[in-house]
Amino acid sequence: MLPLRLLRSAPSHPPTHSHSHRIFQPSSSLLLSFQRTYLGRTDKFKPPDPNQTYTPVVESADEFRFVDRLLGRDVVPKIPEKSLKEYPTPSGWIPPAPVPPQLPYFIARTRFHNLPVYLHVVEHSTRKLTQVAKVQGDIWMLEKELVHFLRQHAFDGLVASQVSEVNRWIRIKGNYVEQVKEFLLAKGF
Amino acid sequence: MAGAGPGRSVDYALTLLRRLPRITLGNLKGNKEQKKKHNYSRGQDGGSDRGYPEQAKKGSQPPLGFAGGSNPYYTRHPVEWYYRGHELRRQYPPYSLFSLQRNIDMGIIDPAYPIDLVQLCNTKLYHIDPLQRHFGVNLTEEGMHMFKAKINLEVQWTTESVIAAVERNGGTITLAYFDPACLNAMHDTRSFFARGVPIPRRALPPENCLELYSNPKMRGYLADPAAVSLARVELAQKFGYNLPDVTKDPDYEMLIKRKDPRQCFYDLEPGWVVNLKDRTILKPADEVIRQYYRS
Amino acid sequence: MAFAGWQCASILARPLIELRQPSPMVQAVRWWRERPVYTRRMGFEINHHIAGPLPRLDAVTPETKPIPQKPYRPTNNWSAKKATFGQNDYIDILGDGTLHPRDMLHEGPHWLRGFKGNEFRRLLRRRNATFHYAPYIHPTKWNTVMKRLKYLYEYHNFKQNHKDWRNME
Amino acid sequence: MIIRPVLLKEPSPKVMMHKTGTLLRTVFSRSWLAESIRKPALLPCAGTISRYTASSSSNSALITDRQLLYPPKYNTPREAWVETLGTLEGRKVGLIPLHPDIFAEFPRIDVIHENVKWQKLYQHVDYAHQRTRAEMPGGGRKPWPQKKTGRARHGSIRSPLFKGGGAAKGPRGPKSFFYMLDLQNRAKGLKCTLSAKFAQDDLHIVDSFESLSSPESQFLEALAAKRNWGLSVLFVDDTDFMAKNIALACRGLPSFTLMPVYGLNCFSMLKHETVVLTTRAVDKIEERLKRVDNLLRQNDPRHAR
Repeated sequence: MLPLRLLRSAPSHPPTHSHSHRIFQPSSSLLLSFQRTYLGRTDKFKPPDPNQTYTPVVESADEFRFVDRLLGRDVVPKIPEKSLKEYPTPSGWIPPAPVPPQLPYFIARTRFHNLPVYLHVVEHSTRKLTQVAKVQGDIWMLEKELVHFLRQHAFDGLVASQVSEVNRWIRIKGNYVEQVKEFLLAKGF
Repeated sequence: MAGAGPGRSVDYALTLLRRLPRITLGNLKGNKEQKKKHNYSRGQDGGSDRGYPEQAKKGSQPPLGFAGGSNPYYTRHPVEWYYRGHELRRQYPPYSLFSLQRNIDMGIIDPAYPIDLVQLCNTKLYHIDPLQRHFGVNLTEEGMHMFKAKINLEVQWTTESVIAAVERNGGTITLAYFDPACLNAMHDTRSFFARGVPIPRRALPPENCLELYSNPKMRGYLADPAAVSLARVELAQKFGYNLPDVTKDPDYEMLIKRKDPRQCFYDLEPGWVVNLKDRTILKPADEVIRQYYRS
Repeated sequence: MAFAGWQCASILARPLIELRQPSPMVQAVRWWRERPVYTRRMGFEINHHIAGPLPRLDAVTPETKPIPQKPYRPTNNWSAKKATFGQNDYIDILGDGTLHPRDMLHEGPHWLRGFKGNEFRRLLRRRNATFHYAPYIHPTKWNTVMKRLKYLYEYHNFKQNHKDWRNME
Repeated sequence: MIIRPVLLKEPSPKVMMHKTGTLLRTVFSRSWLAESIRKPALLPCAGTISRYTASSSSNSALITDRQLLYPPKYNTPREAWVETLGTLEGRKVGLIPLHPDIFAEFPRIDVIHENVKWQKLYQHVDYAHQRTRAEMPGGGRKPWPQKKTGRARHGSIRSPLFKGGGAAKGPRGPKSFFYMLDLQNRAKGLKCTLSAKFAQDDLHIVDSFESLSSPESQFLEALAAKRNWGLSVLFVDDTDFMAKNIALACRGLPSFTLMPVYGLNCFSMLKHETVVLTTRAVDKIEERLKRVDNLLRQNDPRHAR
C-alpha cells in the first residue's frame, strides 16, 4: 500500500493534499522571500513527520475500468457498422461505396469521413469559390466531368474552374457545394 | 504505378527527382518570399512623403483606436447596459443536437453509456475553458427534428424543446450544475488525473440558479424524481408525442443512471486519487477525510 | 467551355518529350576575332607592381616578418553535436506522445524558452520571471533592465508625431 | 573578355523552381525517357496474420508481404527491396510494400525547406549584445563647455558619436528565434523528405541491424562503399537500444549516425547521403505518421502559442 500524502485538517474546509514538504508561501515582502531562498536557512525546512501527516489509503485496481472510459481517445474511431448499413444516417451522412469506383480519379474522404468539398468566401463575400480537395489520379478528367455536370446549374452555362495539380484541388467559381457533393456521391466517393 | 501518365503528377515528380542531383542541405531552396511593396525613403528627416499613399505616410496617422477631441469617448454617448456584468455571469458554450447526432453516427460518442460533459469534451470537437467562466454545455435545438438517438444525457443548460426531442426517443436528460473545480477536472480528464490530486467534491449550485437545478420541468438534478416523472408526461402531452416507457426498456439501468449531487464522474467517488501509471485507484481510509467527502 | 483564363498551365501534364528540347542552361559558345592590340600611352612607364600578388620574400628577417595568421583549422562537420543536429525535433509526431519539442528547449535563459518577441516584450518577460531574485543578486543588471524598460515604454507609447492629429475631432 | 568554350561531357542537371516554388523542372542534354523506372509487380496479398509473411518454400525466409495498417484505397503501395547487412554485397531478402502517402508523397521542396528552416531557428538564441549610452559607466558630465572652446558641442562622452561610446540600435540580446511550425506541416515535411530520399534511391531498407556480421568500422565502411551508400549514412531503428555490432562499428565513423525513430527528422535525413531503415522502423514511421493524419484534434491548443 502506498502512503498517500494527505494532511490532516478540519472537515469544514477541504484538506490540502499531495505535498509532504512545506511550500514557500508567497510573501508580501520580496526581501523576506529572498532571504528564505538564498541565505541558507534551509535547515528549518525539514520534511514533516510522516506519521503525523500521511493518512492510510486503500489501493484498488477494479475501478480503473471506469477511468479508461473517461480518458477518451486521440484518433478518429472506426465508423459503426450500423451507420454503414443504414444510410443516410439520422444526421444525413452517406458512406462511400464499399468498393472504390473504377475511375481514373479518386476522392478520399476527410478524417471525419466527410466529402472534402468546401466553400471559400473571400474578398468581403463578393467571391465564392467551391473547392474539391484530396483529388487523386487524373485531376483533369475530374475537372472536365465536374464542369460538364455543373453547367446545367450555372447561369448561362458558364462554369469557371481552376486546377492545382500539385496541391490536388479543383476550385470552381460560385457556390456549388451541394451540387458537387451530389455529383461525387453519385460517383460512389 | 511508376511512370508518368496523364494526371499522375506525383509519379511524374518522383520520376523526375530520380534523375536529379541528391537533395541536400546545400541545394535546398524555398519559395521566393514576397517583396515589400514600399521601400521607405532614406535621407535627412527620413526623406519625403511624396509618392506614398495617404495611409503610408509616416507618423502622420493617429494610432489605432485614437479618438480626438476634448470630450472623452466614454462620456460622448449615452450608456446602454445590455451586457452589464457579463464578465461575472456564467457562460455556457453551445453544442447542437445535430452535432451530437452526427458524432453518435460516426462512433465518436458511444450512446451505450451515459453522456455527460466529459464525453463531449473527449470528442475534442467541443471545448470549454473554466478559466473563462464557462460553466458547461448549452445544448441547442438545431437538428432536433432529425434527432433519433436514445441516450442518457446530462447537460448544464438547455430548453424545453431539446428535452422533448431527447425524451421522445426514449432517452432521459438531466440538467446538472458543476462548480469550476469540477469543470477543471472534467474538461481535460487526462491532464487532471496525471496531476495526482483527489477528485473534487461537487459543490451545490449557487443561489441564483438553485431554482433552475431543482426544477422538475427543466429536469434539474436536485428535483424530486416523482415530480420529474410527472413532468415528463406533461411535456409529452404538450408537444404531442407518445412517451416511451423507460421502465420496460432493455437499457433501463443505463438510462436511469445518475450522479450523486456531490459526484463529478460516473462511478468514481470524490476523494479518490487516480494513479495513471500503475492503473490503480487510491481511496482514502482516514475517517476524517471520508467524512469530508461524504455526500 | 470552361473559362480558359482560369486554368493553370500544367507543366507536369505535358508529355515528356517536351523536356528533351535543348537546354537553355547550356551556354552557346560564340567565336569572334580578337581585336588587335594597339599601343597606348606611349612613353609612360609603369613603376609599380601590376602582375598579381606581391612576390614572396625568400628569407624571413625581423624586418620582413609576415603578418601573423591563425593556423587553418577546418571545422568538423561531423562532430557528435553536428551529426545529430535536429534529433528529437519531431518527437511529438514520432515519439510516444508524451513529449513535445517545446518541452525540450535547453538553449538560452529560462524566460526566453518557447518565447519570441521584441526587446520590450523580452524585458517584460525577464522582469516577471526574475523579480523575486534578480534585484538581490544582480542589482546593477536589474536597474539596467528597469531603466531600459522605462525607456522602451516611453518610446513605444509616447514618441509619436502628434502635431498632425492632435486637434483631430 | 573572352568566353572560353567549356566542353562538358554531361551537363550537370539543375533543380529549378517554378514561380510558385512547387513545380519542378529539369534541364538535360540527353534523353532520360528511355530509362523508366522498372519496379516489380505487386505480389498478391494472401491472408496474413502477422504483418510480415515469409514464404517457407525456400530454405532462407524471404519477406514477401507486409500488411499496411492503413491500406490505401486508391493508390498502389510502393515497393522496396529488403537487404541484409551480412556481407559486403548483401543480398535481397525480401520485397515489401510501402505506404504511398508516406513514401510517395509529392516531393514539395518548399515544405522540406520550411521544415529545415524551422529546425535551425526554433531553438536558436542570439546572444549578441551591445550597451547603449545609458548603460555605459560615466558620461554624465559635459565633456567641455558648450561655447568658446572651438570644439564641436557635446553633452556626453558616451554618445554614439564618440569612440568608446554606447551603441545606437545595437543588438540587444539574448534574442530568441523560437516559433513552432504547425503539426501538419511538420508531418508533411517528414513525408516529403522520405519520399524524396526514396525516389532518389537514397533510402534503403534492411531486415535488422543485428544482421551486421562484424563490429569492425572498416567492414561497415567497405559495405557502404560497395553499395554506393555514399560517405554518410543514417541508420534508423525503432528502439534506442542498438545492436552491438553496428554500435561498435559506427563508433569509429563520425558520419555514420545511429538514430531511433523518435529522433528522425528532416535535417538529419538531408545531412546524411543515405538513410537506412529497418523494417521495424518502417512500421513505426508509418504508424506514427498515419496517426497524425487521423488525430481528432490536430491543432492542440496546449501547444499553440
